Amino acid sequence: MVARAAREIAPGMVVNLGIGLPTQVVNHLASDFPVCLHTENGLTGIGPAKGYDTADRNLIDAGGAYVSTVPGSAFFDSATSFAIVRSGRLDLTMLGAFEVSATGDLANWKIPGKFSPGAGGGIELAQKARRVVVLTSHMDRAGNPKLKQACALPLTARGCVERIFTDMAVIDVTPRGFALIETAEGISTAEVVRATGAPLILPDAAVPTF
Amino acid sequence: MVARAAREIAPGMVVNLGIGLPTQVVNHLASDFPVCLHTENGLTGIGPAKGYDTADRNLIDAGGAYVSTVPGSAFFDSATSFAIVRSGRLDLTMLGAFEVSATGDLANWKIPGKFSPGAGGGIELAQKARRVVVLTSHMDRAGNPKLKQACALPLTARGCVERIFTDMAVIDVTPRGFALIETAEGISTAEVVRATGAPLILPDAAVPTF
Amino acid sequence: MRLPDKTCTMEEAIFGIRDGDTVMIGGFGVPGTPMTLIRALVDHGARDLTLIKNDANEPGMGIDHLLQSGQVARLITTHLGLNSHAIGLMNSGAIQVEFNAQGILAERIRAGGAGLGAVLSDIGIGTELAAGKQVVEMNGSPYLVEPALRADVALIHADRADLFGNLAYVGTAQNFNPLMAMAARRVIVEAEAVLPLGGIAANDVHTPGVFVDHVVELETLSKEYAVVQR
Amino acid sequence: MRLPDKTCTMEEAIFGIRDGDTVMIGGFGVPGTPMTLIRALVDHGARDLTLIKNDANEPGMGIDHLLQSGQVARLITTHLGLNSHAIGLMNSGAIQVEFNAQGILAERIRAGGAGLGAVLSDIGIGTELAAGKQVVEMNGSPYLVEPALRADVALIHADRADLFGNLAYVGTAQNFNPLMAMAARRVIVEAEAVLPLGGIAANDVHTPGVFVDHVVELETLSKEYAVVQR
Repeated sequence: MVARAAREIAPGMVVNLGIGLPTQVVNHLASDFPVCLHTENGLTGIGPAKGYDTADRNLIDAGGAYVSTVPGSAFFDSATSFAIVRSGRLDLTMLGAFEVSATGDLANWKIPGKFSPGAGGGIELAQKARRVVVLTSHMDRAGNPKLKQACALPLTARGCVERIFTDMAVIDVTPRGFALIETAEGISTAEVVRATGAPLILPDAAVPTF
Repeated sequence: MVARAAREIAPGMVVNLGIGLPTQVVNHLASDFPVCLHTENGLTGIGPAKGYDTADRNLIDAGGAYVSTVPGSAFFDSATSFAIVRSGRLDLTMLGAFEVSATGDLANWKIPGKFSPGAGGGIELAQKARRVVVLTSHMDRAGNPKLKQACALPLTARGCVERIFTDMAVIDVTPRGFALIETAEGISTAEVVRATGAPLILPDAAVPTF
Repeated sequence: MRLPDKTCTMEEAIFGIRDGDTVMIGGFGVPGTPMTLIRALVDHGARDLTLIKNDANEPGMGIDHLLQSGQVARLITTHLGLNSHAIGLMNSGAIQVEFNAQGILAERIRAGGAGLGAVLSDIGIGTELAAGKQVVEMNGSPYLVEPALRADVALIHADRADLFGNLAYVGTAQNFNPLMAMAARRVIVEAEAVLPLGGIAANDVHTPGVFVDHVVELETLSKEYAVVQR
Repeated sequence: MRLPDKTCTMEEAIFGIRDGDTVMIGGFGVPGTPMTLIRALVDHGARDLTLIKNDANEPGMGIDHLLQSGQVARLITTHLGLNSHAIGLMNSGAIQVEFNAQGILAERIRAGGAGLGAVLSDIGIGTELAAGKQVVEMNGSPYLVEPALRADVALIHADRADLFGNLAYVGTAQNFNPLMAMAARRVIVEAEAVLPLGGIAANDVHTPGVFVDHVVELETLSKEYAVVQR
């Protein structure tokens, strides 16, 4: 699914990869692929990750991982970093999710009473990137669907998610609700339907696999 | 009067000298005097003026005059430049005036129907510098007082002026109105009173001269 | 991953500016004014433009060419003191002029570039500059709403650019350029030198290339960039 | 004219912080966190502090020392994810925590540094982050009023400072430092190197020295500044 999500990145895009699964997308981009990776702690032009032995103490991404630069990287302060996000210069962001609703609402920052470390830069990424896609397991650890008619958890942003990549499927958020685009190799359409907490629009033709 | 005004600058101050007479104040500061001169087009640490033959095409002050830098100068954009002004980091500004009122109102940017080129950075300098002093001729070209009970012209800022240096006198704006502090060599108190368009509080003792 | 190349010809850069566009133009006096892009916009001929620029340069120089050619309907600015021609057009009603306090113009542009709706400021309260502006009370004090400004196009002058559009400025040529470079849908840069990727150290970049769409290298610097003898 | 010298000892710099002060502290994770100034504030002992900082570092590191010593009453921040100790203090009510969207915290601090009253933003509209915030209508759309933040003291980490307090940062250690360096009544800088006047080229200054009050040179970099192995 991470490899499939990487194909979502078109040449020339400015992209922010959220903490967790999305960070791994970078491993599936060719070394000469034309793209600008942004991290909200103040860097455009993220290069490959660094091990502790070669890390620069002053060079991390927003998740705290040690990274490197590429020729043409730029450093800037936190106000400029979010000016990039809010003014629409971010073509794509890939985020994790607790829940996604059939109208594209995203909940990924707070589970009341359990988990409330603060939203960091997630609100602005979700609300302002030109395209928001989600990378997530299709179901939570208890086996409940993460894709639901409506989110029960506090929202990160309303109506922001356009596409969801899971271990089972690629699903779009359309004006008529969730639409199945692709299934993972070995997963049937029926299995995806059962694992999804809202109606799923199925294609007329056969469903491609990834 | 310019030399007298220069004594208003205390060691360590950050100072903006407005276009016109105030610009000349710099000629009365010793070369080792500790001060930081600010110009709103994006420079702290103005050095001596430059002739056309040695000028740097990219180095002007807000009045368009060619200037130089000193060791420790810094360049910045217009937003940062006025952040310095509005956040109270400017200890002193010296401005020109069309009119000053007995309550410290300043009019120096517009004469309706005659002169309205825009206020540039003058509004923010007048409203936000920690101390605003005015350098001006005591009377206008028609022989009318520039110091008046109330300004007739559109205001630059209300109640901002603390001290006025003219060719005739040094006058403070006090809660009770204009107060004579010093007279120019050879100018009598009576002459200053006649040339001032509002009551003038006179000192009990003899008036010092400059 | 490598960063995309944004260099192009002057014609490609300026193509697509339309009648009625709002155009931000950097510069405070001569320093930072994109003299060559302005000439290209005159040649291009787009009309009914709204210009956003600190000042109107001087007669026969910089944006005065756009005023002379009749391409400008409206000017949002801070000071026209050095351009008597611009003041004449304003007084005759040939162009509409909106004056802003200089630092407020800077903040409105920056707010546009930062994706904000407006800034609240007390600058000009109690003067005629406050006339007609929306007022908001906050903690019992009044503030003026100063709406964000965005443009269709920004014309930027930089000392150096790299292929990705990272920019560095020199001296007082910075002024409004870094702000306008954030605040337009399409950002066009003329640079005195265009360097390979990495030619501007990551710590020395003034404007990150993500904000920039087109980079044009200046082959020569016209007389208009030189020291002005008055 | 020469620019004044603002270098001083750690004791002189930190002296005068008072109980109840609001203190901005730079840094995002380790980079840019003024570890030595934080230790000095622990030694100083001022209590009932309101801290403004992007994150709470990690247990046993950075501002966690101020949380451990009980000097903090309130924390204005964006994310505590790496500090379970801070989350525990929040959940037990021992400290009061105000969460901001990260870029909005940056803009509120910058607005304080720019002498503005607030910024208007649509970030968080329709979510619980909008709860309790003043709303302003502009051109028919609602915006949240995000009030400017200022502090009594800002603690800043720079790579280099000159004697006047001009600052340069490196890498992702910039983050909130340039913003906080504008937004406090008293700005205290720890620098890895203090250079003579002119030691930072005028075009390469990130924070102009006019914003800075005290500059302290770090004699050694403690282990806390190093690469963190998790």
